[in-house]
Amino acid sequence: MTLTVTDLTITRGGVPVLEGLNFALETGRALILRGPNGIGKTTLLRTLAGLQPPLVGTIKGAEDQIAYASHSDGLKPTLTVTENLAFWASVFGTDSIQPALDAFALNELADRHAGNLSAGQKRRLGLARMLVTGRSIWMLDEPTVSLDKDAVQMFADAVRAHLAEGGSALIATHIDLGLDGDILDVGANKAKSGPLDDFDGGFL
Amino acid sequence: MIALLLRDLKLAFRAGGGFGLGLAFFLIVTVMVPFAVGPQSSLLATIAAGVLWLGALLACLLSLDRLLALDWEDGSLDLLATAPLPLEAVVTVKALAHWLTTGLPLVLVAPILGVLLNLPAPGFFWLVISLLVGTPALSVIGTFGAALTVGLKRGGLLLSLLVLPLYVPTLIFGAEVARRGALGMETQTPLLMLAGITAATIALLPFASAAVLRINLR
Amino acid sequence: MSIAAKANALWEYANPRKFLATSERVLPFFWITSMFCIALGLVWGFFFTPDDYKQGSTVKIIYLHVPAALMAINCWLMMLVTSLIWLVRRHHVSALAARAAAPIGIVMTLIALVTGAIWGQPMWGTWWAWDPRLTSFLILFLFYLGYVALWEAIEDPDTAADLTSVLCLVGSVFAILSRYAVNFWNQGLHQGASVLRAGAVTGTDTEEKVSNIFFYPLLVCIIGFVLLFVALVLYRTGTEIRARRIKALLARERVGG
Amino acid sequence: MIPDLGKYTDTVLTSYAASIVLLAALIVFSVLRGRKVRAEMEKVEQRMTRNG
Repeated sequence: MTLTVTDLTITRGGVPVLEGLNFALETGRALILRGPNGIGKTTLLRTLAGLQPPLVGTIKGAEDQIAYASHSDGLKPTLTVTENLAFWASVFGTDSIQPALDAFALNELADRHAGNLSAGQKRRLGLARMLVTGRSIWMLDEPTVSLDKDAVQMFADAVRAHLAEGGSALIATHIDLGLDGDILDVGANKAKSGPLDDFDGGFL
Repeated sequence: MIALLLRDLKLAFRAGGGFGLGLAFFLIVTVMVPFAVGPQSSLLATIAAGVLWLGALLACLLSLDRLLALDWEDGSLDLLATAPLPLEAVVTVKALAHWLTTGLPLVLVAPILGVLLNLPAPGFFWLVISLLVGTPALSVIGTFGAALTVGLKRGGLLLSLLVLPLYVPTLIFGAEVARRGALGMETQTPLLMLAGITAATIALLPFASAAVLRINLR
Repeated sequence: MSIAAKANALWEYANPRKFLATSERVLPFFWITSMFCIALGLVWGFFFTPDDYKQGSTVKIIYLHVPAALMAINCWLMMLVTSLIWLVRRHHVSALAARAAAPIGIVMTLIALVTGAIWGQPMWGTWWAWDPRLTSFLILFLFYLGYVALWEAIEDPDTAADLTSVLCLVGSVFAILSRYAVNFWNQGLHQGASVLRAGAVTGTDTEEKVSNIFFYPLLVCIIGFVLLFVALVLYRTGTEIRARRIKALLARERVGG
Repeated sequence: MIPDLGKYTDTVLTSYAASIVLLAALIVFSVLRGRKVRAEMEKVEQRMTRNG
């Protein structure tokens, strides 16, 4: 399934931040999202994931296809690693969590409570969640924060395997993951504001 | 849906999950009442039904700010919103879990506290019935309030301010059933009204809660 | 002009700039007529109406109590309508009008409650009785407080507009429910002759008809309160529009437009 | 000047006083805030026009 974005303008707190976005994400491809801090990368990912409506423009092929990983991992500290993963697996209607445990080397930690994990281990668990969703388009927001070198490698391998299976990924990151992917720099799409005396509609 | 319910129950029972806090609060409030109004058993018998209803309502209210706020803080709500589960189902399950961990235990211990307050014998049956029928409405309305205030820091006080007026009809009819039952009067009308409110809130309010949650997630 | 065209013309006032220009033009009219009507009605009622045979001179309180009570309810209805318009058509002015109206509703409810309590003191021998109507107004007061508190608590203006609109809709349903519940709970010990002849005024109670001597000044007062309400809503909505624009401009400055 | 209100003088006069004070307070606060916000908007608009 190809994700197609046409003439998209997105807002944060009612103010347009990015405009005129056009791109397509084909199956088997990765797209690396670049741009300075605060430009609206997170907002773009949230808009594509369907958490907020775009101001103008269309998003095609995203419905029920996206697995979204934000800055926070949505883990419950009093549940074990297995329980956390199994919960998300059953919410998304998939059954096996073993591949996810393998891919992120979580087998030894399987019975530990998520609250007792280190920051990097939690992040690995959060990323393992992407595998159990069974969704084809991954959207990751700064996925490598607090990961060490080995873990980054694990993550890159997982993405590569996902792409090989016909999935696709949109990743906002500043690290070179060594992926065969295109780069989308949104810096050029910074929204230009209209004239000051435009008093209508959105107050801007 | 069942997975979500099981997870919420599991979280409530594990350490720090807050199960039992509502119960303890209910117990303490009820025990404090005689200290405030005096120990005459006739007076206590008159107000017992109302005090127990009010105590149960406050105990419900107390646990509302954890209902969605925890899932909001750790990002689980974002993920649930992108999951195949509709948000209407999510808030319904959340309300059900809240009722199972807060409302139902209150219903079960209310008769014991009724003994402490000298509740007249015929009142016990109607107290349990009215709480059993009424507390689900409290959980569902409370979920709506929690969804409204989920994005706010220190939203707890505001949550109470918003939810308490919405609790008025439930409290009036619920306490009326228990009070009339204790006096041996006819209880059918208020009980029907109470059941009507509960049924209508369960059927309709999750849509409002889900809509409000979507707005907050934006 | 056809009806559809007229309806379209009405929506033009949803444009903030047009709303400001128009409201500025008509506001003096509303201020002056409302002040005139209230002054006329109160002076007429206070100085030139006889005492009631049963309630003595306290009947003069009716000229404040009834209009305030009517406006307290009408204000909530207006907020309900503007909230719906915001949710359906996304006109900012509509949401801001609801926000602007809420404090007016609070003051009107407060006037109705305070005059009711002061009136109740000699009539019932107590400042406060849990009379169904008084109780309903107290609950309405709580709803207003919650509504305003929610507006104040939320940072993002559009989110605040959405959430308060939904609260207004849900609150309306529960307010009506509360009204019935309260009626059931205390079957009106004090209804009828002693307090609320408002029912008589609006014609629901033919036996207790308030005689014309009291009715005409009351009508003038009601008209005055309605006009004052309109003036206040227009003025305060203008304020809210400007405040919203300040917020938008500052947000834009931060983004670096 | 004031008509004879009999034994209810206090009641009636307090009602009128309380209501009129409340209404006046509402109007005064509305107008004060209105003026403040209007002035502030003009200030911000001017500043932003100057800075482009």
